[in-house]
Amino acid sequence: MPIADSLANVGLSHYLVLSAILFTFGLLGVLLRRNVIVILMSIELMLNAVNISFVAFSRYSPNGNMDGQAMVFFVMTIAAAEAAVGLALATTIFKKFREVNIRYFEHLKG
Amino acid sequence: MPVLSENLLFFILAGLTIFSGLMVILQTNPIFCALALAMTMISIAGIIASLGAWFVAGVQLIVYAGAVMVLFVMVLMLFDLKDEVRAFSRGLVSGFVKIASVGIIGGVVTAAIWMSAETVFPTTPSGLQVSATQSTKQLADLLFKKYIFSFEAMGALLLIIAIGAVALSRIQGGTHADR
Amino acid sequence: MTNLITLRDLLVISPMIALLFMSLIPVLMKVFSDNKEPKPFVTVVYALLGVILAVGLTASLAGMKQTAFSESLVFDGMAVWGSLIVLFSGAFALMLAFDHVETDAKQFSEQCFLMLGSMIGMLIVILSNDLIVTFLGIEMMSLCLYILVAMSREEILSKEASFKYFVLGSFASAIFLYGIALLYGTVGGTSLPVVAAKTGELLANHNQLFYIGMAMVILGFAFKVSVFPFHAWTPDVYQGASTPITAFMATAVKTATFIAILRLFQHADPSGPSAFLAEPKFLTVLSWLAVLTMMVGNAAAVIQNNFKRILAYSSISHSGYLLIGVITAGFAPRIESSLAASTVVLFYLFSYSLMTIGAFALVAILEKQVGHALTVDDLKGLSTRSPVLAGSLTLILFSLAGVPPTVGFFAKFSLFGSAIEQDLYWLAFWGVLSSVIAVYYYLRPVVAMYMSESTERIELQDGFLTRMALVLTAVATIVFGLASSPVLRFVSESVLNRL
Amino acid sequence: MLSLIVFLPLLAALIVAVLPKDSWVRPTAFVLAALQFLFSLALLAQYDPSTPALQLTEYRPWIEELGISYFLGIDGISLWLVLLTTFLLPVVIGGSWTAIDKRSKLFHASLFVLQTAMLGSFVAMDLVLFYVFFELSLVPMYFIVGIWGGARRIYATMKFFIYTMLGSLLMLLAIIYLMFTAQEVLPSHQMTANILELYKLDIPFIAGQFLNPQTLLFFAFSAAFAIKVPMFPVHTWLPDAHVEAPTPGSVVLAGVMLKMGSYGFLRFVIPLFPEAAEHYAWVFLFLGVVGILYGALVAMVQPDIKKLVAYSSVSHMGYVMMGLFALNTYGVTGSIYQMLNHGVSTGALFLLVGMIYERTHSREIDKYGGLAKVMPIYTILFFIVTLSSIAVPMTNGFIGEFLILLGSFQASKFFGIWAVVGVVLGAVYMLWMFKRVFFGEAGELVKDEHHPLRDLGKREIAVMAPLIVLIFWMGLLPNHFLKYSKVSIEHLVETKDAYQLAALDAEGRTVVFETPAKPILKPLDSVTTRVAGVEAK
Amino acid sequence: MNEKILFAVLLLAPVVGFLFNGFRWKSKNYMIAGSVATGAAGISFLSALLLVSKLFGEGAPKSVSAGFFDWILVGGLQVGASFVIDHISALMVLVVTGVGTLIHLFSVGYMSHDERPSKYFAYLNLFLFNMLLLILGDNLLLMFVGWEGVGLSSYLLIGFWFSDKEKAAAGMKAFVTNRIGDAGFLLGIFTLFFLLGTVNFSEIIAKVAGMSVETGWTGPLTLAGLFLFVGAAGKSAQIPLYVWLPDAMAGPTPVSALIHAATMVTAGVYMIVRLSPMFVLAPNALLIVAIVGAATAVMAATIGLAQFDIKKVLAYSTVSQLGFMFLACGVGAFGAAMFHLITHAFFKALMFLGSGSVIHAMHEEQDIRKMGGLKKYLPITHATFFVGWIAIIGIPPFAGFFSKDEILWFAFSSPLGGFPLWFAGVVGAACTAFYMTRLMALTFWAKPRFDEKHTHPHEAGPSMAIPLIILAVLSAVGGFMGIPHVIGEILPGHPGNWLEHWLEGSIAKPEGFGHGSKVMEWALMGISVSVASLSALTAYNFYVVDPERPAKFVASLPKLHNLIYNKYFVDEIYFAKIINPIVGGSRALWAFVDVNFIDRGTFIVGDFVKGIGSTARTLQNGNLQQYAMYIAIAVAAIFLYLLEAPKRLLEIFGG
Repeated sequence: MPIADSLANVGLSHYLVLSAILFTFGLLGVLLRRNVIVILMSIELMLNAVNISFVAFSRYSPNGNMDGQAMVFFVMTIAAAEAAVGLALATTIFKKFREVNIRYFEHLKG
Repeated sequence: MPVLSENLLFFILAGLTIFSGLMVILQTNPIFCALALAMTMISIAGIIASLGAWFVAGVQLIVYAGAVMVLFVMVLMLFDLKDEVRAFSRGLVSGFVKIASVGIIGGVVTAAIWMSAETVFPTTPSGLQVSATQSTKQLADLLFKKYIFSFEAMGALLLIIAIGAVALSRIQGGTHADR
Repeated sequence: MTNLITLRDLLVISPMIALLFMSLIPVLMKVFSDNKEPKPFVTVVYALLGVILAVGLTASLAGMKQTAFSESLVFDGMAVWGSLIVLFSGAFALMLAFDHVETDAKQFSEQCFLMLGSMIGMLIVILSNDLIVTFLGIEMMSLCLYILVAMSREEILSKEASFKYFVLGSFASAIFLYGIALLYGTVGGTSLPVVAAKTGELLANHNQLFYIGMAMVILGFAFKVSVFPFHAWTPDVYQGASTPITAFMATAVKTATFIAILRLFQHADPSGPSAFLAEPKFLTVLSWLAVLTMMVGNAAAVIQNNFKRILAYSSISHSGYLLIGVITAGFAPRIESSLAASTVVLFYLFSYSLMTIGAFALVAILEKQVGHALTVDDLKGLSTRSPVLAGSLTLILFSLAGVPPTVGFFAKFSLFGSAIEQDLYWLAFWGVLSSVIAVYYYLRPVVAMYMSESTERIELQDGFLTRMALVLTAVATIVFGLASSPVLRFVSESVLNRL
Repeated sequence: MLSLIVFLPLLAALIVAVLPKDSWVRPTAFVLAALQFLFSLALLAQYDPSTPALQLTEYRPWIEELGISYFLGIDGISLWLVLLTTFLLPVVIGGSWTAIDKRSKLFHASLFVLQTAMLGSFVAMDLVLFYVFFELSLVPMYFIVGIWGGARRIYATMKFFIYTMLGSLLMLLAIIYLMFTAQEVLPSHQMTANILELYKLDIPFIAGQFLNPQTLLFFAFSAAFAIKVPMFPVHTWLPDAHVEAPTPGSVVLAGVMLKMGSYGFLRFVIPLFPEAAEHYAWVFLFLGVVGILYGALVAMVQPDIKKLVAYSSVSHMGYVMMGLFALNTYGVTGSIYQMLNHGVSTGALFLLVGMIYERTHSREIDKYGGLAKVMPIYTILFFIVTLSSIAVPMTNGFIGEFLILLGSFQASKFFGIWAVVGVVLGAVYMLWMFKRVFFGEAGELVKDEHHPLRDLGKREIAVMAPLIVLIFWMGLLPNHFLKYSKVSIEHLVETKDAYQLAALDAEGRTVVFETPAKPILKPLDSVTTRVAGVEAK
Repeated sequence: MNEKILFAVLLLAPVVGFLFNGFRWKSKNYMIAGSVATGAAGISFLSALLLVSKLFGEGAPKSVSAGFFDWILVGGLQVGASFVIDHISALMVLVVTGVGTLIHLFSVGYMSHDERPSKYFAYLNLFLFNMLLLILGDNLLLMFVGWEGVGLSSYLLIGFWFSDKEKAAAGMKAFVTNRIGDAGFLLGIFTLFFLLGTVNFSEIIAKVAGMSVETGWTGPLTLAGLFLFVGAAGKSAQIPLYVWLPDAMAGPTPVSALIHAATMVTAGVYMIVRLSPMFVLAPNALLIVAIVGAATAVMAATIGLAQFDIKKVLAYSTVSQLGFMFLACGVGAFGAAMFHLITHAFFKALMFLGSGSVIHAMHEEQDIRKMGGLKKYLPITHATFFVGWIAIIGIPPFAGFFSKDEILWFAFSSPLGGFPLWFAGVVGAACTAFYMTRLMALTFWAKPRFDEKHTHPHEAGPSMAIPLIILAVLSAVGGFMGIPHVIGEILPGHPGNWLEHWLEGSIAKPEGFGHGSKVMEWALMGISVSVASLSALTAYNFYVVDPERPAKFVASLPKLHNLIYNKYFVDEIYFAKIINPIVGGSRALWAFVDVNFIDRGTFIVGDFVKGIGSTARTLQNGNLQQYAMYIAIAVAAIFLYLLEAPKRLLEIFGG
C-alpha cells in the first residue's frame, strides 16, 4: 500500500498497527522498567492496546457485530481488578521491603 | 472533506497515544509515568470514540482515567517516590536481546497486519453505522443476554477480588498474630 | 436472541454457585462476629462441604451434555472429569492447608474463600466454550492465586513469589488477550466452535494474523501450565508459596488449563482430520516445546536439592508429557483418535494430580517452621522413624517415575500409546528418554529415606488430615494402577460424551 | 495354580511385614519360602512335557481399555526358570541368616516381593503384564542393594536402576507399537498384548536396511534385554551392583534376575522377530563372544573376589547369548541349561564369597592365601562350585557350555572357535583366584591368630548342600531336566519363522481368547493399515 | 559274569574308593586308606581282566560293551553313558588298571608319613575312575569327560602339597595348558559331529570308511584331525604345550609315575589310535603330528641332557618318548605307537617309582648332583632301575628296543615317513641313551656326593619293592608281545607279532604301509642300537670314568649349555610374550574399556544432563524481567518461524 494511500484511507489496519505499537510499548515497559508500579502501568498499557484492537475489529467486522465492545467491557473490568490486586500486592511488598525496585526481589532463584 | 478530517483526527489521536505511551515507559519519574498513562488512556478513549463506540469510550474514561489512575497515583503518593536514578534494567546484552525480541514481535505483528490489510481487511467500516444510543442499547443487549454468564462471573470476580484485596492489605497484623 | 436464563443453565453452573455460597459463609461469619476469625475447623468444614456439594452436583449432572448461557459454557463429560479432578485436588489442598503452619493463621477463612473462588475460576475455565469466558475464568483463578500465594505466614519469599507470579501472569494474560483479539478479528467471534470451524480455512489461506493470534493464545495457556520457556516462574513461585497452595496450583491449575487447551484443539468437523493439520508448523513448534519442557524440567530437577523445587521442576516435565497428549489430541487425523488422546490426557491429569498432592503432603508434614526449605537431605532416615510416611512417599515417587504397577505407569503407557498410535514416534522417544532422567531425581529422596542415616532429626508435624491425604493418595496410586480399567472406561465414556 | 505360585510370595511378604518380633522373621521367612518351593514342585507333576503348548494358563481381561490382559502360562522354556526362582529363595534366606542384621523385616519382605516379580515375569504371557513384572522386579532389588549393600551402594543401585530402566522403556514403546499393529492386522481387530496373538503377526523385514519396523522393534526389545543380561558393552552396572549388593542380593541378581533378560530374548525377541533375529544374529554372536572373552580377561585381573565373580557372570551370560543366537536346538538348549547352571553355580559362588566375607570383612584376593589349610570344608565346597563354573564335565556347567559351543560352532565357525577360547580363559581366572586364595602361604587375613577363622558351620553346609547336589545331578543326569524343555525348544527352533503356541488351561483344554474389546487408544471403526505389508501369518 | 555288572564294577570300584577315602579325608591312617584304594584299583584290574578275557578265543566278539543310561539327548546329539572294550581299549585298560594297582601299592609305603594320606588315595582313585572313563567311553564326548577328569585329578595331585606356592602354581599350569588342548579337542568333536552326525567311535569309523583321502589342508577331516591333535598335544605334552609336564613333577612321585608317565599323558596317543581310520584319511594332519612328534622327541631329549633334578630328567624323557609315539602315529604306525605306549608305561613307571624310592631314601632330595653311589644302599632299586635303563635306551631284548625300533623303522619306511623323521628319531634315541646313562651314573654309580654320615639311605618296605620288581619284569619281557617279523623269523618257534595280530582290524593303516626291505630294516636296527650304545658309553665315560670331563665340555660350549640347561627359555618366552601381555592387557582393558570408556561415557551423559540442568539453573536467576525476556524471546522466535519471516523479508528486499 503506497504511503499516500495509507495516509488518505485510514482503515482497520491503521487501528491495528496503533494497537500493536502500544502493545509493544507495554512489553518493553515490563521488560525494561525497574519500578514495580511502572511495570503495572505497562501491563495496563498492553491491556488498553488490546482494547483498541477489539473495538476496531468490532467496528470493521463485515456483519457489524458488537461482541468486541462487550469484550472491551470485560477486559476493562479485569484490568481494574488486576490493578487493584497488583497495587495491593505492591503496597504489601513496599511495606515489607521499603522498596519498589524489582532488583530487590531476587531471593527465589536457582 | 469529512474523510480527511476523520483521517486527521485519527492521526492526531494516534500520535498523541503513541507519544504518551512512549512517555510511560521512558519517563524516569513514576508520577510523570502515571500522568503519561492517563494521557494515553484519554487518547485511547478518543480513538475508541472515533470508532463509534461511544459507550465504551465513556467507560474507558471513567474506569481507567478515573478509577484506575487514581489508584495508581494514590499508591505512588503513598510510596512517596522520587525521580529514579536507575529506572531501567541493567545489562547491555540482555537489554539488547529484550529490545530486539520485542522489536521482532512488534515488527512481525505490524507486518502481518499490513500485509493482511491488502487482502483481508476492509478499509471502510461496515455499513451499519448506528447512533450512540443505539449502539449502547445493543451493547446492553449483548451483555445481559449473550454474555450474561460472563457478566455475572465478572460480578463474582469483583466480589472475590474485593475481599481478597482487603485481606491482602491486612496481612500485616493479620497473619502475624499467633494462634 | 431469546437468551433467557433457564433452569438448565443454572444447573450447569450449580457447582460454582455452591462453591461461592459455601465459601462466603466463613467470611460472613467473620464479618458478623466483629472481625473475629472463626475456628479453622469450622471454616475448613464449610469449605469442604462446599467442595463436596460441588462434587455431588457435578457427579449428579454427569451424563448430561448441553451448552448453557448462549453457548458460552458447555457441559460435557470432559467437564465432569475436569471438575472432579479440580475439586478433589482442591479438597486435598484444603486438608493440607488446615494443618499447615504457613496457612494456619487469623485469615484462614479468607484463604479458604479465595481457594474456593479460585476453584470457581477453574470450573469456568473447564466449562468455557468461549475464549473470552476462558479468559475470565483464568483471571479469576489466577487473581485468587496471586493473593493466596502472598497470604502465607512466611514474610519475604511468599511476597516475592506472589509478585513474580502476578507480573508474569498478567504479562502472559495480556499476550493471551491480544491473541483473543486477533482471533476475534480474523474469525469473527470468540466462541470455540466457531474458531474451530474456521481454523482450517484460515490456516489454508495462511492468514497471518490468525497465526499470530492462535500462537498467542496457545502461548498464554503454555504459561499457565509452565511449558518451557514460559516455565521460569514455576520453581520460584512453588517454592515461595505455602505448600498447600503449591499443591493446589500444581494440580488444579494444570488440570483446568489443559482442559481449556484440549477444547481449543477440538475438531470442528467430526468426520475430517484436525484442522491444525493444515499447518504442520504448529505441530513442529508444539513438539519442540514438549520435548524441551520434558528435558529441561527433568534436567533441572536433577541438580536441585530443595525438595519443593524438585517437585516444581517435576511438574514442569509432566507438563511436557501432557503436552504430548495434547499434541496427539490436537493433530489427530480423525476425531476418534483425538478423543482417545483427550481421554489419555485426562487420565494422566488424574494420576498426576494424585501423585503431586501426595508428594506435597509429605513436604507439608516435614516443614518444621515457617519458610523452612525442605531439602532432600532432610528426608534422611525417615524410613526408620515413620515407615508409613516413607513408604507412602516412596510409592508416590515410583509412580511419578512411572514404575509399574502404579497409576503413573499406566498413565505414561497410555500417553505414549496415543502418541505412537498417531506415529509421533519421536515425541514418544523423547518422552521415554526424559523419563529415564527423571528416575534419577525421583529416586534420590528414596535413597535419603531408606539408605542413609542422619544424625539430625527433623521434627514431623502432626496433622491428621495431611497424613490422611498422603496415605490416601499413596494407596490410590497403587489401587488405581491395578484397577486402571474402570477409571479409564469412565474417562473414556465421559470424553466420548461430548457435543 | 500359577497365580498362586506368583502371588504367594506377596502374601508371605505381608506376613513377614506384620510379624511382631524381629527374631521370628527369619524362621518364618525360611519356612514360607521352603513351602513355596515345595508347592511349586507340583508344577512338575502337572506339566505335560509332550506338548509345546502353553500350559496351566490363566486368562482374564485386566485393563481392556488398553488391551492388557492378565494372562499366565508356562511352557518348557519357563518351567525351570520358575523352579530355579522358587528354589533359590529358601537357599538365599538360609544363606543370609546372619549376614543381614538390620531391618530384617523389610529385607525379607523385599525378597518376597522380588520373588513375585521374578516369577511373574517368567509366567506372564501378556507383554504388558510381563513388562509390569519386569520393571517391578527393579524396585525390591533397588532397596536390597541400596539398604543392605556396601560402601558405594547408592552409586551401584542407582546405576542398576537407571541402566535397566533405560533399556526397558525403549521396549515399552516397541510393545505399544506391536499392540497397535496387532489391532490393525489381526482378524480379531483387538488391541492386544497377548503374546500368543502377537506371535501371529508377520512384521515386514527388509534385510540390509535399518529403518524398517521389524529391525527397529527387534533392537528396541533387544536393548532392554541386553542390558538386563547384561551384554558387553552395557554390562558395567553388573559388577558394581554385585560388589555392593549384600550376599542374598547378589545371589538373586545373578541367579535369577539376569535370566529375565535372556528369557526375554527367547520368549519375545526371537519368535516375534525371527527374520531380524536371524539377520542380526551375528551382532549378538559377536557381542556374546566379546562378552565371554572380555568378561574372562577382566575377571582375571580383579583384585576383589566378588567383582571377579561378577565379571565371570558377564562371561557366562555371554555364552547364554551365543547359544540363543545360534538359533539351533543345541545352542538354545544349552542356553536354557546354562541359565539354570549359572543360577546354581554363580549363586553358590556368591554365597560362598558371602560366607568368607562375613568372617573377615574383606574380599581382597591379595589378603587371602592358604585358606585351604584353615577352612578345608569351605575349600572343598568352593572347589566344587569352581569346577561347575569352569564347566568341568560331570558338573552342570559342562552340559550347558558344551551344547552352547556346539550350537554356536554350527551357527558360525569363527565365533564358535573364539568362544572355545573363552573356555580356557574361564579356567584361568577361576583357578588363578582359587590358587591365590586357597593355596600358598597363609595370607594376612588367614593367619590372624586372634581371630582364627571358623570353618563352615552346619547351617552353612546345609545351605550349600542342595546346590552341590544340583551341580552333580544336573551334570550327570541332564535329561531329568532337559526332557521337560525338549519339545518346547524344538518347536521354537523349528518353527520360529511362523511361531505359534497353543494355550491349554489347567484341565488341558485349549483356551480361546474372546475378549469384549473396549480399546480406547484406537477406536475400532477407524482401523487402517499402519504399515504397508504387515499381515497376519 | 554279566558284562554290565563287570563294567559297573570296573568303573565304580575306584569311585567307591574315592568316596570312602574322600569322606574320611581327615584320617591319617594310611594303611586303611591305602588298602581300600589299592583294593579298589585291584578290583578294577580283575574285572578288566575278566572283561578282556571275553575277547579271546574262537568266535569271540570284537568288543564287549555296556550302556547304562542316556546322558545328553539333544537334537542329533545322542550320547549315552555307554562303555566298550575292544582290542585297543583292552590293552589300555589293562595297562592302566595294572600299572595303576602297582602304583597304588607303591604309594602305601611312599605316603606313609604324609599328613593326608586319605586325601591322596581319594584323588588317586578319582584319577583312575576318570582314566577309565577316558579309555572305555564308547564316544568322543565320554572320552572328553574322562579327558577333563584326568586333567582335574592331575591338577589336584600336582597341587597336593598346596601350601607351597610353586606346587599350587604347577597344578594350575597343568590344568590351564591342558585346557588349551581340551579346547582343541572340543573343536575337533564339533567338526566331526557336524561332518558325520555322531560322536560314537564305532559309528565314526563306519562313516569315514566310505570317505576318500583328503589332500588339502582345509578339508573337514584334516581340520578335525588337527583340532584333535591340539587336544592330544595338550594332554600328551607335545610342542608347544609340553611345558606343564616338567612342572607337574611337583606332585608326589607315584603320581608322576602313574599320571605323568604311564597313563594320562598317553591319552593323546590313545585317542589318535582310536580314531586312526579317520586320521589316515587326513595325511596332512598326520604330517603335522609326525613333525611335532619328532621335534618334541628331539627337543625334550636335548633338554634332558642338562637337567639335574632326577624327576625333571625323567619328565623330559617322558615328553621325548611321547614324541616318539606321536612320530609313530604321524607316519601311520598306530600299532607301533600303541606298542611303545605299553612298553613305555612299564619302564617309565618303573623308573619313576625307582626315583621315588631314591627320593624317599634321600629324604626328599631330588638333585642328582647330591646323590651318587646309591647302588650299595639301594640294591633293589638299583637293579630294577637298571632294567628300566636298558629298556629305555633300547638294548635288545628289553622292551624299549622292540617298540622304539619299530617306530624308527616305520618312520623310515612308511609312505608317510622318510629319512628326516627317522634321523630325528635316531638323534632322540641317542640323546635318550646319553641322559639316561648320565642319570644312572650320577645317581647310582659315581661316588657319593652327599653326607654319608647324616644321610642313611635304605630301601623302603615291600609295598614299594614289589611294584618295582613286577614292573622290572614287565620292562624286561614286555617287548616280546610285538616281536618284529624280521626278528621273529630267525627266532626259534618263529613267534609272530602278537600285538600286530591283536590290533589287526582295529586300527587303520595308510595305503602302502608295511612294505620295506628286510635288509634295510636290519641295517637301521643295527644303526640305532649302536648309536644308542655309543651314546650310553660316552655318557658312562663322562660321568663315571672321568667326572671332570662334563664340566670341561660344558665350558667349551657355554651358550649351548646355557640354552639347554634353561630349557630353551620356553617358559620365559611364554611368560614374556603370551601370559604377561594377556594379564597386562586385561588390566589395561579393564581400566580403559570399563572404567574409562563405558563408565566415563555414562558419566559424560550424566554430566551433560546436569549441564543442561545447571544452565537452566543459571538462567533461573530470580529476576522476573529476565523471565519475561525468555517469554518474549520465545514468542519472537515462534513468530519468526510460523510466519517464515526471514524468507518473506528476503522476498521483499531480495527481489
